[in-house]
Amino acid sequence: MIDKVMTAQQAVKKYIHNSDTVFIGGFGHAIAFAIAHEIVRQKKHSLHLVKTGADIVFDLLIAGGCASRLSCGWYGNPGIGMSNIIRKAVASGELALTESTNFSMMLRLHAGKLGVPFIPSPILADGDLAGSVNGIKTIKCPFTEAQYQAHSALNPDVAIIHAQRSDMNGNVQLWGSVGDTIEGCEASQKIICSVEEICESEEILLCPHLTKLPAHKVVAVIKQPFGAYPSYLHDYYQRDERYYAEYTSDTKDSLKSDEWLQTSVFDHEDFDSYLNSLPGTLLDQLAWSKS
Amino acid sequence: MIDKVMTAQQAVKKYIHNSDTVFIGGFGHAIAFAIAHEIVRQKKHSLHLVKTGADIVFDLLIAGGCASRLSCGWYGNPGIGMSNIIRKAVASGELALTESTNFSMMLRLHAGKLGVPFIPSPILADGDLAGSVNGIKTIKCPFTEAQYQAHSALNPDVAIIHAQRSDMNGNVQLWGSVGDTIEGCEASQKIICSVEEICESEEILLCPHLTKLPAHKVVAVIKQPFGAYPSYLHDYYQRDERYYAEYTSDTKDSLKSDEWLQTSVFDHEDFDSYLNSLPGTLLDQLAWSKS
Amino acid sequence: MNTNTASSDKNNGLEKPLITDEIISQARAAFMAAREIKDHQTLFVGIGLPCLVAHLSQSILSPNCHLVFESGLMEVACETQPLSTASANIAKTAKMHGSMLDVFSMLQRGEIDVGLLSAAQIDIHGHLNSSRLTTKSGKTLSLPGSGGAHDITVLANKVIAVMPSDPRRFVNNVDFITSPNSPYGNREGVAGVAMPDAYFSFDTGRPILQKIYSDRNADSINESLNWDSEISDSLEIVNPPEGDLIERAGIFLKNS
Amino acid sequence: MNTNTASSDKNNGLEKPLITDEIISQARAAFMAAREIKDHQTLFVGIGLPCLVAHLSQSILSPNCHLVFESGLMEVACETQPLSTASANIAKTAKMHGSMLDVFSMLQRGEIDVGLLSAAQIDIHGHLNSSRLTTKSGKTLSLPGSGGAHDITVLANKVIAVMPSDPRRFVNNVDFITSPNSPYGNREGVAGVAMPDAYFSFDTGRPILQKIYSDRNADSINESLNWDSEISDSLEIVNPPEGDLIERAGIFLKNS
Repeated sequence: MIDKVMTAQQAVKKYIHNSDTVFIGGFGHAIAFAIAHEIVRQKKHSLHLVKTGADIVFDLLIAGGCASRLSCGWYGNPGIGMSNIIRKAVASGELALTESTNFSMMLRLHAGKLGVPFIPSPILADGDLAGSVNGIKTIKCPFTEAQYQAHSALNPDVAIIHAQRSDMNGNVQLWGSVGDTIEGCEASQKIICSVEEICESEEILLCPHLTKLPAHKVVAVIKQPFGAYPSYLHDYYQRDERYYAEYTSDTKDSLKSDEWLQTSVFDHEDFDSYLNSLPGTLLDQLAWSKS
Repeated sequence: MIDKVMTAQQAVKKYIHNSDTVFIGGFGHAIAFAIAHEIVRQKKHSLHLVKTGADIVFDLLIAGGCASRLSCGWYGNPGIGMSNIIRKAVASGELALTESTNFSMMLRLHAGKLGVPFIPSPILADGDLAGSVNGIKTIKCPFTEAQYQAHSALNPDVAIIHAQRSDMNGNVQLWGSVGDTIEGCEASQKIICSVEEICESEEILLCPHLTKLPAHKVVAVIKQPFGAYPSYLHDYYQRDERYYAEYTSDTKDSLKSDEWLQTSVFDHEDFDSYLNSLPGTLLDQLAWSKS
Repeated sequence: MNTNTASSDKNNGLEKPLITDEIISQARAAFMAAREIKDHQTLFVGIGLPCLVAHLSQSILSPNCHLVFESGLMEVACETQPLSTASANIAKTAKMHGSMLDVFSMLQRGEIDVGLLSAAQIDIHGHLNSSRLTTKSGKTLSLPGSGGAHDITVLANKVIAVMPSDPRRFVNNVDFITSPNSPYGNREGVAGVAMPDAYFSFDTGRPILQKIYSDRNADSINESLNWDSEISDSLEIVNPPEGDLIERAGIFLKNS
Repeated sequence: MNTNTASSDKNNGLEKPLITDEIISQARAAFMAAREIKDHQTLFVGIGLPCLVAHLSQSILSPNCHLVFESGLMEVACETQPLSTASANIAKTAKMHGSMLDVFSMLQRGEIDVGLLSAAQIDIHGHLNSSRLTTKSGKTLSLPGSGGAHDITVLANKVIAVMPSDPRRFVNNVDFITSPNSPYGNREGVAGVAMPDAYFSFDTGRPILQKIYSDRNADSINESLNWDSEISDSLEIVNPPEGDLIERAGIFLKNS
């Protein structure tokens, strides 16, 4: 069995190339922050980021100058507000944004997962998004003659995700709220995964229903406790609510954003160093509670 | 919370109607034998059975005169041989059989699950099945102009399945090999489910990742230990290999089939009575072993 | 500031919230929407005010309704306000952790009875805008975008919008049609919009002031908004929520 | 009957099987097919002889190959013969319990390097039949049908068929084309067929006797079958499996 365990530094260097189309795993939950930090640290650029709902990990990548395109159904700080960084990058022309809907993005990734060229759906036939979205064409159902929109397949070059655990071969176990994560990974050519724990394959065999990614596409397994911080990981740690609440003001202008990038990414050689820079008991306070 | 617990007799009487299209859950594993027995016992007729690979539970229903149509990708006794009963029912004209492929049936159920009219795929473009399968039409991809086959949605009236457990509201937990079961249930208008155990909703909340069916479509929950016998149920009991091995000779002609139906179904008022008629220690011997 | 210290022993253990005007306003809008839900219905719940609608439905008015969130969480008990559709507080009370594809598929199959949405604007055609606003000076203000709103509007059997009491949100034509009131097949589309004073239905395809709280005046509500609406001949007078219901809303909004 | 009591301490604890001609024959066909697999490849495995191919690949020749079964079982250790694609013996050794849709999607995405199939007939075009046979008297004998065979043939990057040594199975035209050798896109289709004596490739679109066991004669094999095939100019001579490998096959086939 192949040992795919490596550091985030090695994985990003080896498997993420400038101009790649990248799917970012995690939806509200289990967001791949640690790997995203490393992408910023290595100053990857010209990435095309794809997602249903894009949360603040996208701001991080865009503030870091890593992306030239974003295709998504939503972007912002969930429940809190707009993304200043994305708004500004679009206004300045640095970022080409294609706004769609969450379900259309999901269908396009799902078509990618299924290996079919498109999936028909009645959405995006009308309204002001209909004309501006990429990858949609009107077709007729061959059975009923009714009109549908063909949502074309998206197959990202690489998916980055964070999960609870994996064996060294990349049998990745993820649970809790999954959102679009599994579809995005299955649609992608290869998967880079960080996990809280690397376990023996024997442990995987005790609960194979928790294994969610086909190991043959997982190219790198990274051991990174708290790799989804500041988002949460089911059964492991809670979200850092303060981080999200303060985030909008932390990034309200370029000066603040640059400072935020410096202190959270560039000042650190890796994610562990960043975690160590957090206030002493913070991570302990985030311990998962069942209730 | 609604209590959907009832007997198989009540569920079949109330929710399965003659001429319904019925999806039978279980693929090699967790086959809904108990509910199928009840359908035979109540002499439902003219059902259209749909499935990817149809195993011997289909023979039971067809020997019982319940089905007038079968659409599937395969039929027989897995690893052992042909279905004498289906072969004869087709030859006599009692059963209209549409042979397809497992993946086409899967795609048609999946289109039903997604709520889309069809899914395009390159399969069934060529070969002798291509002309004879229902629900397939050639289309052009609007993006590449390449030809695909549109596999039209199947939405059965009702799905019958067996699972490990559920709460009384129909939050059904199923694990082990799932095959086409989830897709078939999601595509169906309603779901009748038998389970080994009915548990408290609090127990469901401890492992919501095991819940596989949306409760709002589950119309009946039946407590039926060994409800998948003679097939197996992961973590509960092994397959009765002897039953499968002897099955082909047990049904080699109409006389034998009738006798088999009589002693396994009609002689019993319910599935428990049938289970009680099995050799004394058989069910104990089938206890699940981890290795 | 109107404060209300109504108490109830039903909320043992939870600290009693200070009841602000904002809480009352949200509770009134949510209650007006929740009255449109029938028991046993399956609801697709957006973030924000729709969550309070879901909470009031589930805990008081329609105890057997099924709640679905776009993250894939199903059979959720919505006891505290979630900040996102995947928040831990609702993940912990969900009886099924499905995927985003699963829940949007339910929607597309026609199994969602009611989609609960908010928006930046709603217009007299029932179109919703959550993409961008044009200011009086002609500047464009970007918003987070559709998310699932477009999809819910097109695919739910019926949509109920719930909005704060802000005249700028009720317009004749939205600045951008994120979620067109063009329902799929014979689905109903945007059936109505609840706000803190009243409920407008779109039964005729245009907004009609259909229900109003007993402490409000129909003409003044209708005129206060920025759109062309009519008052129904059969206007229904609704008693506003109070006591336990307001307190419940306060606890819900506070413990988020 | 040829019996062989070769022993090996690698199979501690498992009862040593009686090695029959049938076991040797299956082992020879499977070994010939397994030699076509490269390490690290992902294999979609049919029931019957393909399982023995997978077992020999995984346990000896290509230890890092990934095994996928149509039931949705992935990353399987195929240690004993499964009777169905969902059997408990492989469910227990699978590191992932996915769904049928998941694995056929992998196939359709082009991630299955090799599909391993058996069939009732194969013809000189590489078409496979698992649907029905026409007897000499013109009667039709129904077989269980495609299952996933059609899909695997069209969608796998490459298909290797593995068949018993029965001349009636090697024909110029199959009685029914269940699985047409019409691969999707630029996939390879049916690359070859392994049987207990030899391996025929379809590199030119027609069967060419490419590899033969050292204890067999090319001309007589070629003539013994019921189809028009040729003998390669660069015929490869392969040493037949023996000892541990045969015993392993015997244990695999017995402990099912």
